[in-house]
Amino acid sequence: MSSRSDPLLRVENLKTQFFTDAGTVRAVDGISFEVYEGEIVGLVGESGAGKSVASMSLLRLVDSPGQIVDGEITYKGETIFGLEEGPDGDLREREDMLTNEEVRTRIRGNEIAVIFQDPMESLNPVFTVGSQLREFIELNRDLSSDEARREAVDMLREVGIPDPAERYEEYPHQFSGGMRQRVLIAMALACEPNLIIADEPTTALDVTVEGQIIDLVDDLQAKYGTSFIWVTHDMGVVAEICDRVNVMYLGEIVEQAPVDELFYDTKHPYTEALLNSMPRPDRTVAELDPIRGVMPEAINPPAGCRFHPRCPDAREACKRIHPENREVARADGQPHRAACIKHDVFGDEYEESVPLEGRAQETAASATDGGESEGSGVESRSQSGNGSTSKTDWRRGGDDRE
Amino acid sequence: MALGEAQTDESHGPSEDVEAEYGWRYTFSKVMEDTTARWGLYVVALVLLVSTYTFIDSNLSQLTFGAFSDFTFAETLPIFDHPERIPPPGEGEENMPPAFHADGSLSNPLGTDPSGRDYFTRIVYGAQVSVSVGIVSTLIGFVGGTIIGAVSGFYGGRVDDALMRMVETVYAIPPLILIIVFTVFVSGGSPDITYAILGVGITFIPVFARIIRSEVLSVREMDYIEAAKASGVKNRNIIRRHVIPNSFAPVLVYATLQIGVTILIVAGLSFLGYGAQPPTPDWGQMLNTSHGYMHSNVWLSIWPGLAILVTIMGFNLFGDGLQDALDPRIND
Amino acid sequence: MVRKSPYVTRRRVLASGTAASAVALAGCIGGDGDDDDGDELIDPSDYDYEREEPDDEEAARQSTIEYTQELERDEDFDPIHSNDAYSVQVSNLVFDGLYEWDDGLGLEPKVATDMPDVERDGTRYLYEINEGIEFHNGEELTASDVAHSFMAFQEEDSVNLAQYEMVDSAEVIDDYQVQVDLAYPYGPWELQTMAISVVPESERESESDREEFNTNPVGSGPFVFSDFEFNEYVTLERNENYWDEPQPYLQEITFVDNVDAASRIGEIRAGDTDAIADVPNDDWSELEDDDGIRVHISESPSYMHLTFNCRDDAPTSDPDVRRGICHTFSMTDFVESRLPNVAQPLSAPIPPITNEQWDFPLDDWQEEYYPGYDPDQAEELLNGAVDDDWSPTIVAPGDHRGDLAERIVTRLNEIGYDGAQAETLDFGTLLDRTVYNEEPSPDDFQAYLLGWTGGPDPDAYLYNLYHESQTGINQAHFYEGSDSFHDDIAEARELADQEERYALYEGVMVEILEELPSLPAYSFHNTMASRDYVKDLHAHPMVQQNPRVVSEYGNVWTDN
Amino acid sequence: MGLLRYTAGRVVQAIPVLIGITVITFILANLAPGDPVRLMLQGQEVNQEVIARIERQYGLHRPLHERYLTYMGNVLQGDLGHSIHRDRPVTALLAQRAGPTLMLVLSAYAFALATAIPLGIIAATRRNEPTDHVSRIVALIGVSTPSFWIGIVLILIFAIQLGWLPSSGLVYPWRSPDQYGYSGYPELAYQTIRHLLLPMIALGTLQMATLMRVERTQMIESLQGEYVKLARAYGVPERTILRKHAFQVAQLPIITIIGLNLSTALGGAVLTEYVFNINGIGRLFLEAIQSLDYQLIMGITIVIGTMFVVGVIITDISYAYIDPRVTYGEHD
Repeated sequence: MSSRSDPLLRVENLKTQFFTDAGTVRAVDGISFEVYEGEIVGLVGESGAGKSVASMSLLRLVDSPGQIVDGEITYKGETIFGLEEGPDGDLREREDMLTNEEVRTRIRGNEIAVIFQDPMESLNPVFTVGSQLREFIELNRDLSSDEARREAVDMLREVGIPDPAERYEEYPHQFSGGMRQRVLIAMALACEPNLIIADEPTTALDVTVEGQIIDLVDDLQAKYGTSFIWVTHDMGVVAEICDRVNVMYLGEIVEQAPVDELFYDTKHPYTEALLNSMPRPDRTVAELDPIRGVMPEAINPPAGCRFHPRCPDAREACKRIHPENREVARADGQPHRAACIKHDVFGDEYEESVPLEGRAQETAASATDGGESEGSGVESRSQSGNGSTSKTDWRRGGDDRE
Repeated sequence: MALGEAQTDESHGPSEDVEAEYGWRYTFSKVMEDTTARWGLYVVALVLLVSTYTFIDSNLSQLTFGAFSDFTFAETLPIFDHPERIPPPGEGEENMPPAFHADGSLSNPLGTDPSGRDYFTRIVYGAQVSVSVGIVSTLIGFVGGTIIGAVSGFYGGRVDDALMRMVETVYAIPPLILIIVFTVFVSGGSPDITYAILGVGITFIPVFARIIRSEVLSVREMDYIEAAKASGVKNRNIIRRHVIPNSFAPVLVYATLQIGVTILIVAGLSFLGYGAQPPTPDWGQMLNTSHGYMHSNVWLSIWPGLAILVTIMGFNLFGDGLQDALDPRIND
Repeated sequence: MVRKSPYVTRRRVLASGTAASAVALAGCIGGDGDDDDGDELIDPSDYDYEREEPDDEEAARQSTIEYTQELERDEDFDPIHSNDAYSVQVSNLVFDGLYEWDDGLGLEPKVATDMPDVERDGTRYLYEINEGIEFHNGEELTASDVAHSFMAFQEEDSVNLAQYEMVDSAEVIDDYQVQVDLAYPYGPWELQTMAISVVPESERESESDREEFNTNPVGSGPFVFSDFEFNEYVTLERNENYWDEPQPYLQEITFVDNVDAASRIGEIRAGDTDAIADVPNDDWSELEDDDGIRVHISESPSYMHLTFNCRDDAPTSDPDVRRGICHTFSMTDFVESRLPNVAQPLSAPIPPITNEQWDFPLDDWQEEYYPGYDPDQAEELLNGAVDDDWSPTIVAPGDHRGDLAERIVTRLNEIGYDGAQAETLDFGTLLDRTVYNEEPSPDDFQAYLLGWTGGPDPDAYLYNLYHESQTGINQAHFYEGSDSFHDDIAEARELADQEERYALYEGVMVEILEELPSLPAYSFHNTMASRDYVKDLHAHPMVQQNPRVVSEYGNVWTDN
Repeated sequence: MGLLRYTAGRVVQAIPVLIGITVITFILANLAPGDPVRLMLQGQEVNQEVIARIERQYGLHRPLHERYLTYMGNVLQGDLGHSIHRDRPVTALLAQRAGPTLMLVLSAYAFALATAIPLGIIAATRRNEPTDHVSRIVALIGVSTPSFWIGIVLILIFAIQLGWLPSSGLVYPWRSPDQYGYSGYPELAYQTIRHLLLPMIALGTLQMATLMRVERTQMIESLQGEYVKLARAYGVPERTILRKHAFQVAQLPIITIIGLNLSTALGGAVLTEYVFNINGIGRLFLEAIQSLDYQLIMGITIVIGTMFVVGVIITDISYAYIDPRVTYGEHD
């Protein structure tokens, strides 16, 4: 990894809210993270956790009635978003904040590009694939139409599309899903950005294609050195591709760690639950342990720790204390942060309060370990230990089963 | 699970009913939340109320008490005159302007028509024709379309092809033209509102058939239908018990909007003289009559048009609201 | 009142005149005081304009006008075959008549030099014609053209044949004399029938000639057929070599049509056209008050009637029932309240303008026979004569006649006959249901309201509408009448002597008023409106004579 | 080539519909009451011989299906029969009346598109702002008002009260100015527009309102599309997104609607031509109905049905031309 000195992107206390008739939805509620040059940062969580809104906030592309209400986004020293206190105490946009026009021309596409989740819908059905690619290249790289076209064809070849010159003239519906995703990747790379936000880019694809795409991104990332923010709900993908991971729950980042730490030394019960709930070839359906309940609506989050109603480790104190993300460990000089009061840095309230009714047994019952996992896309999978004290090598897999 | 449910299913399961009921109530409350839809509902309710009142007044009360010379409800309410009776010689005044006009009088708030009849009464009674036309002919289209659409969508193949070709054919002739031809020829050259209702209803069968069919096509693929088929339930029963009820909601919305369209078309029909016949108070027919007084008494042309506008707007607002409530994708 | 449907089937002028809304003249029966809220009948003679002569004749000769007719033309301009008033309005300017109407319903010689010599007890007429008349093709109009014009109806099996079937032969005596022999004396001959348009024989020799002639007619009249677009417009240009005086001022006249009265009124008010025909009652005062517009009106020989189904199976075969119905409502009140500007009530089966040539005691008849508004009398007459649940249907076209039917029905309802109903029908359907109905049942109709436009001879009304031979052709009352009723009508038709005819007609008409196979309703006036710069325009009683742009009595020009 | 084959395919598909139209009209027309021969001979004394001759001439004595086949044979040779009432070939009458109707319908569409698309886009981009509300209300009134009443009100205001525009008739630009007595082509053009304005608005309002509603919905949907998000994320200016990315996709349903709405437009033309006294096919139809001129009625119905089918084919083809997905038969 590159030096830790200057992150490419720094997000601090970002809050994005949606103002609806039913009330304010705190889709992103004060998240902070950094992206350094050349790394792939994962943003993980169930759907509805606010991952996509968070990533779109980075480009200031939040649709009405959504609005970024607080926080600071700094990219290469430029303020994409930032507020300051005005003379009468109101928050107002900072003067050095980029204008809409500047964000559009200077950031979107040419500095930060996006790969969306749904390759079927992301391309405009009525224009040829080539013309869409060329339009974005022209716009973001200041090339002439001819040059942009050449570049587009090259890029199509680069992402592994056969006969790129011919396919350049074809329409999206003539491409398969995987091919379209390649086009989207070509689009992102062709604009030569320093950061690519990949918003669940493989979710809509079938598993074999998913593997190919991940390999492709891996290769290309190595080649171009572009940084990535990889938004996903799939821990398997995270394990495979990410350098560092942010786990989001209900608008907050609950755990933040280098990828190995996250899997080997899971610090937050939610992360653990996520890992447990993943189907794996080495486990039977009966052993699969879905996270209990559903994620509450962000419009009315539970008091205290937002995860406590679903948390197997929850205690009385969890209902009261809303923990922020604190550093709970350090690995290779990188912080491992988690927002759970069972860690010592949060004091001893957790230890002193009683477990919530019916949780203890369940916790014990769910303490199963996974076996060795195999296969390409799902090679690196994890299991959970039981409770906070269990630390299992996720690569070795469980040893106490069968 | 689906299989088991379908096998035991003679009357569809209780859970389904509860859900449907919940659905209706939920839909209704959603409609009431939407200001414009609520106003639409008020207008529809008012028009329905007025039509019911006038219907009772002009039909039932006559049955009971005899017409004209005897009791009618209208006479108990001093604001109403008789909608059809022309004042006898020496009484009443023809072509009176509305009350706000200098020559107007409060006893005839909207003035009088060329025969000296109270225009307000006629406008109010006109609701009855429009509404019954709208509802009855939509019902004909709805029922006919449901049968054809369900059969067509459920059986598919040749039956579907043949029915849909027929539907397309009827579709190809503009409704107004088809209805006029139908009305005039079937009535033997003396068209009246009954034929118009029938004509409109039949003409709209294809429209409904189309919608029902596409709903059925999507419902048909559902598991419980497959299951019912597999367990040997008769096709007719499947259509009746499963396909139709499950295709119902979108068609209901459509029907509400269709009532507006129907009123519009029948107004055009009456305006041309092929719908309601004088002296029946019908808005379209009144516009026909008032057309000859465009220069001498503009008001006669204004009121019926406004009445039609408000009524149809009511149905449209309500229908839109219903649609939004059932499919909130576009308009939240 | 406005028509129910947009188009009244075009009016047949000759064979089956039906007169819808626009027809002719002056002199009126005043209101009888049923109500006094100011509905007063207007007197068309109040609208007779003085002659207007241009100061600058040269300028006047530059005039052109557009005239908007009230119904579509059939576009048959051959007078032999033309059968609709609106084509005839055009062809009347293209052709000269052997005789033509004066400003009323009197005939004056035109192509003929004088009134004919009558021989052989009114079955031989000798006509002498003017010399030097030229058709628009340059050929001279001679006696053989006149003979041809008389005979063509039979030779070509014209739809107008019925009018001329009594013509036995027409022989050329010399270039300027014709002798016409009739098979029998024919009463209306001198009053009406001999007013034929003279057509050039040379232009109408073959079937294809005549087809061409029908839409590109060649006459000798003051105007030459110039431009024509089917169902759109006809333009006539002044005949610069017209043989007779006065020479027209108008250089060009274009006929268009607009069947929608409201829109026609809109056009004249906006100045989109120069003159229109047929002003609806309620727009009359509006136009009269408009400074830029002049209204024109003339009494006309139109005759609206309420006719009963007198077949034995119909309750209306009972004269008491018929009279009872007639007493339920007030015809005068209807005319005064709904049509005071454009019609007058009638008291006999001929319109007053026809009576000008005859002088029947119409006022006395009104007094003596005409059933006025008397609900008590009506109830008395109907009570017992019909069942309580009697439900007669009165059918009518959807215009003012439909309104009248509605009104009669309301009155019947009021005296307890709830089942009575009015039905308004399209013209074609109405005729099918009534006149052409060979076996009309009481359910089809018990009374119908129709109209007829005749001329100066009562025969036009009495024979066509009341004689039994016309059942299924022009009428459907199936009234049997007294022993001599039908014979008298037929006899009067074949008499040349007006006094003898008068006696017969008097009996017939009194019987009609006493027995009421039909109730004379009202007579429509002919109305027009023009922009005020259109000068010297006068409405004529005969609808097909309008607009009379050049005659002894008027010569239209524009002052602008 | 794909598009050509597609076109051919659409035309072939239309054939059963066209045949269906002739069958329907033929059957309806032969329900005609009364005797066409007697109607034709209105008021003339004729004997049975003449009637028989005319029946033979028009083939009225033969059984229905034979007559239909003969009729179809003639139709295929471009002979739509003879108007009994007007004594002219039906084709000649239609040819003469088609011009004004086409002019009216096309101009109404032009008006509708020219207003509906910008308004729809504005409403979509200013969603839930006052502009949006106003244009939605306008659209709602537009779909709730009878076109003939709009015509009447326009005449009352602009022709009668203000006297700005003529209340009836059209001026045909294909005629020479001399025929109208105009000074030259500029005046002809001016008068053409002046006459066309009110009927165009009367007929076009409903189209405008429907199109606007569709345009708004489609634009909203299109603007929520992933491809718009993508374009935004790549810094495409909002204006380009609106005009190009979102607009192009949103137009596809509009094209379909235009085709299908042709049916309402042609029906509306009947009313508009009546109100504005325009000598088009619509009025010809009313006249034909009035006189029960059944060959003419059949001819008109077939021609209007064909117009609609052709219109739909044209829009389908334009759709295929604009939407690449259709040409290759992968339309989902």
